[in-house]
Amino acid sequence: MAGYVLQRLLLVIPTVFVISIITFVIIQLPPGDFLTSYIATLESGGQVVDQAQIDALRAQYGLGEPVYVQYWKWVVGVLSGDFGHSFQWKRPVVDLIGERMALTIALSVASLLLVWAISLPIGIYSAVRQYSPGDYFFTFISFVGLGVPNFLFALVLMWWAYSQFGMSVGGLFSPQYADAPWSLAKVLDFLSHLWIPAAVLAIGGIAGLIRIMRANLLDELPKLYVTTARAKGMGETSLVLKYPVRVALNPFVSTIGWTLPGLVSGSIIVSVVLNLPTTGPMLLTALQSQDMYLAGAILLMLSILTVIGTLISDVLLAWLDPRIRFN
Amino acid sequence: MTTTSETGTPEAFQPADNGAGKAASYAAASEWRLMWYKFSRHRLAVICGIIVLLLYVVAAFVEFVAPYDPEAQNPASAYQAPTRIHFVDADGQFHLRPFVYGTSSQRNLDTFELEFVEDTSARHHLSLFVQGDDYRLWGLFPSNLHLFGVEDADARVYLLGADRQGRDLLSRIIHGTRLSMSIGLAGVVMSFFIGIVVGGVSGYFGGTIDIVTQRIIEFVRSMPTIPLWLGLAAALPSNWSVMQVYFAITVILSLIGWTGLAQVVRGRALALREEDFIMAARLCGTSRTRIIFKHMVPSFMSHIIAALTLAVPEMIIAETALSFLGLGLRYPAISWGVLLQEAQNLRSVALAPWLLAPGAMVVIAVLALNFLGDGLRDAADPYRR
Amino acid sequence: MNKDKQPSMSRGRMTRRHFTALLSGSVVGTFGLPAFVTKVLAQPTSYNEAPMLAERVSRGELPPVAERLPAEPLVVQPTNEIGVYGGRLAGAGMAPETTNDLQIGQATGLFRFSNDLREIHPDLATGYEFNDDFTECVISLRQGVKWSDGEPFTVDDIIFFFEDWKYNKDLYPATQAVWLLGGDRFGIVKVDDHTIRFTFPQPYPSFSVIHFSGAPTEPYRPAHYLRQFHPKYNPDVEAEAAAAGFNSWQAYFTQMADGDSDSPHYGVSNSDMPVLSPWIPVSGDSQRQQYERNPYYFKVDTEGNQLPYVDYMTVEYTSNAEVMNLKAVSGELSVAGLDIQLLNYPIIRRGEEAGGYTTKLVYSERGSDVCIAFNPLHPDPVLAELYSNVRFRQALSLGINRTEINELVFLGQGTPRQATINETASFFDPKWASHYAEFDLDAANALLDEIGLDQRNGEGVRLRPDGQPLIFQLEYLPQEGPKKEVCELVVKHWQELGLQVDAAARERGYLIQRLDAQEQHATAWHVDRVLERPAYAYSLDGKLGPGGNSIVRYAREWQNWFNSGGERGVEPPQDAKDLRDAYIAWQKTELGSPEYEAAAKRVYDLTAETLYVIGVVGQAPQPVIVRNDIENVFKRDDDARLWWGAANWFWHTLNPEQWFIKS
Amino acid sequence: MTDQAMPADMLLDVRDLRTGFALREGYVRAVDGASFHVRRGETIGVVGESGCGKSITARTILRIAGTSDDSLAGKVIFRRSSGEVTDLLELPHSGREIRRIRGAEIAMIFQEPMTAFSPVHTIGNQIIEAIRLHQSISKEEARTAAVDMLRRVEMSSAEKRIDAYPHQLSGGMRQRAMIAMALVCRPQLLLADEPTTALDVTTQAQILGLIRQLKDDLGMSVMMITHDLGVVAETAQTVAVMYLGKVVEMADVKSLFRDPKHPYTRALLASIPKLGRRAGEPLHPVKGMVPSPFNRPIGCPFHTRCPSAMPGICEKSMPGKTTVAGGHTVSCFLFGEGDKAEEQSA
Repeated sequence: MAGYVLQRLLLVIPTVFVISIITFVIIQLPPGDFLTSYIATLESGGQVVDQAQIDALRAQYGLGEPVYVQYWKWVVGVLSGDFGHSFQWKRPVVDLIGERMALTIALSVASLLLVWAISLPIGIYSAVRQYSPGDYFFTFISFVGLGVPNFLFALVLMWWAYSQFGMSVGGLFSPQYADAPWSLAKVLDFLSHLWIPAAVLAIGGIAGLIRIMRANLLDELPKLYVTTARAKGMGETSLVLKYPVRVALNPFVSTIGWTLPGLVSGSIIVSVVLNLPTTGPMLLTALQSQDMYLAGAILLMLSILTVIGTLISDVLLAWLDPRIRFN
Repeated sequence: MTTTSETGTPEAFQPADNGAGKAASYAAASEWRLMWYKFSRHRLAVICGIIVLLLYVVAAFVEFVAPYDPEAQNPASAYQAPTRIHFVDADGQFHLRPFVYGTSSQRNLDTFELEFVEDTSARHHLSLFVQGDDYRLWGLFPSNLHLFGVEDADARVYLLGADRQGRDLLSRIIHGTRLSMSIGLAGVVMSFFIGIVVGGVSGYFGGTIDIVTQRIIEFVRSMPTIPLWLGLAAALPSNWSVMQVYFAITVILSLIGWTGLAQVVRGRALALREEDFIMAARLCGTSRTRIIFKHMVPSFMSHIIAALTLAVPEMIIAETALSFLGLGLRYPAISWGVLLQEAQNLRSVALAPWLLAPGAMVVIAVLALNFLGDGLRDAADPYRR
Repeated sequence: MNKDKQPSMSRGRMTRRHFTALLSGSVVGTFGLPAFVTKVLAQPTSYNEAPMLAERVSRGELPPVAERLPAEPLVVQPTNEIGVYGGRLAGAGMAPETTNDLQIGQATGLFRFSNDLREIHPDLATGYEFNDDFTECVISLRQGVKWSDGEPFTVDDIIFFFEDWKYNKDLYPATQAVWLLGGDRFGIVKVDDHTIRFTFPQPYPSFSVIHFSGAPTEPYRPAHYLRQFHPKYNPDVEAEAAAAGFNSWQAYFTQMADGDSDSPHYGVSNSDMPVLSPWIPVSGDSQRQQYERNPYYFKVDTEGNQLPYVDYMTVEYTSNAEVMNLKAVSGELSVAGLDIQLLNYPIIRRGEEAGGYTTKLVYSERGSDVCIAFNPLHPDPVLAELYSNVRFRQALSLGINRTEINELVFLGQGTPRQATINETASFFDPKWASHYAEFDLDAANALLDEIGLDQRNGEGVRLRPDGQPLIFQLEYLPQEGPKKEVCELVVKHWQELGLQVDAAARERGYLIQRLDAQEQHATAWHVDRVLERPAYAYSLDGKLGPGGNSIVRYAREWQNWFNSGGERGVEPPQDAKDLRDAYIAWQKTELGSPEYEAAAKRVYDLTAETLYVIGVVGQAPQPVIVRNDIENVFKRDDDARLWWGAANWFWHTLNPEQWFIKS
Repeated sequence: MTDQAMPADMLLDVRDLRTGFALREGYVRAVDGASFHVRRGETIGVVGESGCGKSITARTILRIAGTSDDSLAGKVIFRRSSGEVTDLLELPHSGREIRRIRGAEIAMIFQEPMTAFSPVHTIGNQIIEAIRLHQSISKEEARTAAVDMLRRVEMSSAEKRIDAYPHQLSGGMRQRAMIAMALVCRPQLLLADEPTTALDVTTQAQILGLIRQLKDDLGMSVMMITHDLGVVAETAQTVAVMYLGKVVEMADVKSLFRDPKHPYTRALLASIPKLGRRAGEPLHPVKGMVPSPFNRPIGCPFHTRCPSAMPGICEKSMPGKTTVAGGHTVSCFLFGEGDKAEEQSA
């Protein structure tokens, strides 16, 4: 087991390295750089920026150098903990990400828990009672959940919450709590705001996971070990939960690796619509304005999350499944 | 046979071969007939298959099916609510043929909204095959015949209401069907090709090749998609038309999207290569390519077909998301994603909720395709009924 | 201090070139009546301060209010009533680098324009004086004004701004046009701590420092603070910049000077830099910017209460406009105007009661909320010739159904008009607005037939003289107003004329690239800064000037030709040269003089004749939401329709320092 | 309950058991009137080709066949250890009552011990669970009992192996563990569903020996389901031959092998390759294929393959059970139309 984990850990390093290169290349893909879009902003506002000025700025920001030099500087900085300055926000990248990270994780975890709490029991129900009215109902609902574009759902939900309950819109706090220190009231306020984004983020995931769980379990239910357990005299519920669900969880677990970063990056659109203080909208604007150090840092972080997520799910899988563990 | 005969499920009685009668035709049927046989018993899937077929028929004849030109604007009917279909007129008289009243609009000087009043003096009956806006079917055949509408050119019927320019939403949704139901297919096909080849090779050969492929898949999967879209979209030649760009993006999507299928295929192939008939083929000295394409691919065809129908709705959803990011289709193209993007604002949600109707179309298409896919998978899976 | 040297508008030394209330229309000619002299309010004898400051004074953290204020603080007449201290203003913006309602309120200026933009008032400066031939301008500063850290505000801060920043070759290899006159820098002489003299190589009555006053361009920076980041004063700055993680001292300096886009007080890049504005940026993150009252703010109300009334401000950044609008409608924002969309007016109006706010419609102040310019230098010579043909442009202007666009996009509330000066200008002539602005398909078709586009292909598309179908794109930036909505309709109208034209939304950087490469067909943007005063000071480089500006910079190569004296670029046609000459002539006249009016009329006659920029609908109203507990924003029972005037670069006209929150 | 009179030495009496599955393709009669009985301490061999319904019969006894209650007919009368006699078919299939019987009084082992164990739990976990389902003892006690049982099935280093996962054991070991799990509650009846089919010949013999020995030690009855007549000969005292869901012949093992009556039984016996068979001498497989379960023949189910089929008789109706000798019954028109006294109700 330890050897296995170690082996997987060692693989992380080259993976992250390659990802960092690709990340940097992706950011550099669009023509131009931050200054191009920055100057475009100035010019569309009516300021005239001379080419000489642009060249000078480019040199000042170190944007004129070849990509590999920029990459090298960036990597060296990152390794020493310096993620650089955001051009757009004019602040250190570490601070920017830091102030949004906690809420991003809170939101991701909340929606992840919501997804699991809802999709697991429904998936099990749907499989055990295959082709029952309940199964059809949940299948229908989950396909609807898959089909509704979540950005639209977010806007409708926001409008509904405002027009029906007069809820303050967008964000994760009411204005009066936004800067208040943490208190019980603030926590409650936070929770009252959390449900909309969590629900919107969860809905697509729930649908998907119900389908996965149902299919996995349907594969397991006819297996002989289920019959064995039944022949031992086990009750149906505890039997299903102990054996086939447990085995069906394995492929489920392997999705964790992509669920974690998926919730962070997949929530970009929803976060933009709902004005959530997460890294998603920041990444989007950073990419659009080619704020490369910020975008690079967030992307790198996402990639590392993915790699870690995959690692976690591999380890979990090994822990859950002795067949993997002992081979 | 013996392996499955003990599982306590109906498979125990699946015949390998048998005598005469109906069962004989059942057993002797070709794989495709067999699939169709099983599929036709899945009633929901059949209904959904018909819906999908209908969607494609509509997509083929949008100009005829849509009552109006999807771009015909009308300042007097901006944000007009769906027209009420009447059977009973203002005098309380019943008419067998449904009809609508003309509407006139006036601007509310306080809120600047248009307010609509029904003019009950004249009835306009709905009829089939009416003459209306000119169009060219498939850009070739000029016509002005529309499936339905009102005869009187002055009265307009907005079954799903009108949008911000007073355009008929129903006509726009119908026109959107063509793009939404078709444009993603190329990308899907491509990602399938990659997925099958890579997954098949990985699963068939196993060993080092498999490990390397697995790492690659893991790596591709860990690429964040939205930045990739943004980056690649910005890097596309800028003189490309909206459609070209979108097509390119779907191809890019497919370059990321093949991993899921590859893993399914790999798993199947890994299992299959241990199976007797593959062993037998190998022992007979059949070439590897032939084994993969002649023996292994058909045996996971079911998954492929099902995954295909399931991937199309994914493309539809991806298209709406791309439209939101400004990377998908854009004006003047009409797709459900474009229509939803237009509805993505407070005015639509608060004042003209009927503009969210394209969302319902997405849901219907996704549902129909998914159930169809489920049905096909069940039908094509020799181990499941 | 050399008090005798100081120019002033009083004490009988008044000349017509003194700082005067140059009312652009009605009061033209009544020189010698300085607006602020008539408006000078009795100086209060004692001063009050906000409780939160009094507390700090009592703790010994601050000097008493009288010591913090100048000897003669600026007295502000509250819009409606004397306010009470305290509270917090809540606002929202899209991002730190874009303007928002509250941040505009933060702007300061040497001078300040009246709310109707007709008068000029003293602010940080107490007066200015030109010499007789307008080659010199002396500006005198208010004495005793202090930066928010308590340091005095002096002429050094202006000199630092110019000499060490804007005129510094390392920071600005190419000086911004606004700080140049005909390519030459201003001469700057420090007369004393509170008097500065600018000299010009040629007459400059429309001197940018005066006429941009109150604009986001504030010609001063806290020298005492910023010197530590400048190599002239701190030889170690290069090393310090590197240590702070910057690539160069220039980047470091720009960051510390709070941005290089001339719009200060974001507080985003450096909230430590002292300011002169009513509120100090105290803390900010990527979600919101916080402000706190400036204890050294130099204005008081008529009763001697130091302003501002409101203690704190918060600007929250929202990721999209819908959230911003919904926030406003739900009553979360104290004031909201800039990002509120007219199309949402029905929702806004309906939500007033529930949201506890009142809506006021103000002018967008745009001469045309969407305007269109064709590229006369298109690489395709056939198209270039077509786009250069004024009759083509006239035909296309006639082909636009402006009434329909007004109904569908502006809820019938805008004015269908050509792109020209705002109708409030003293010299306004209605014919400029109606010139080829009617919808006349027959006339448009006739004109197109006339200029050789009379052949059509099987699909009814007109053929160019070389037999190709006439295909082009109308390119726009889907930002700042209903560009998408208007362009989609305009191309439909043009399609009726037999032109195969599409509307194409472009990404900002890409569109600018195309404009720089002079590759665009036709672009759409808006015409702003067309109120009289900004037009006078600015519009040679504005959207209606020869060659255009911003997204409607239709002929960059002409501008290169003009700017290089004919060395680079493409020689413009005679009408463009005439237009430029007309602008230059206008800017050399003195505001309000008879020559001024004639020159201005010449400019706009030419603008209409050349029709380089086609207007669609202008002067559309802009909803402004004011929460019912915010007082003194608009004058009661007053139908003035001006808000911040962001469209004119005339900010801070509503004196937010005297807004207060009713308990 | 109802009339369940049963001789005292009778443990299980299956009377005219019928069950089936409703599939989309039609109704499958998996078991179509099977009757046999199991005496105490006896091993009954149930023989038949794949798909003849022998496995389903066993599972229906335990009510874990997954068929619907509607399809059930007949009786499965079982004498519980308390002496009470119960018709198992009348118990709710997931009720408490039948669950008390499963594992504790009737246990079952399967052909493939690999898939019959959950791959993600240790065998100890699964055996201990079996104990604790029926006996309220602590985990430690249960573990001791499990180790004991593993020793009894001759599992070497049982204390260690108890924490092994199924995939860590060899096939024989797994089947031993399976048997241990089945017998750990000392059931009266063991349903062994082809317990040795998946094993190599040596292991097969060991396992059969083990079952035989444990049967004697524990005094239980065994229902040995197999398609292998050799296994039957080795272990059973009584044999029931099934064809298409029916018991076509039942007899004690000696008379069956010596004097098989039913043509199907004869065909089966003839198909066994005999030691000393001369090279080139053909094997005699049963002719034809098992008919489709959707389309079973009318009349005697075997008539389509029967060498002695009598036209006009066999395809017309179903032969009844005829007693040809003491304890030897056969259902074939060659031997009569059936005992009139038989309680046949179909």
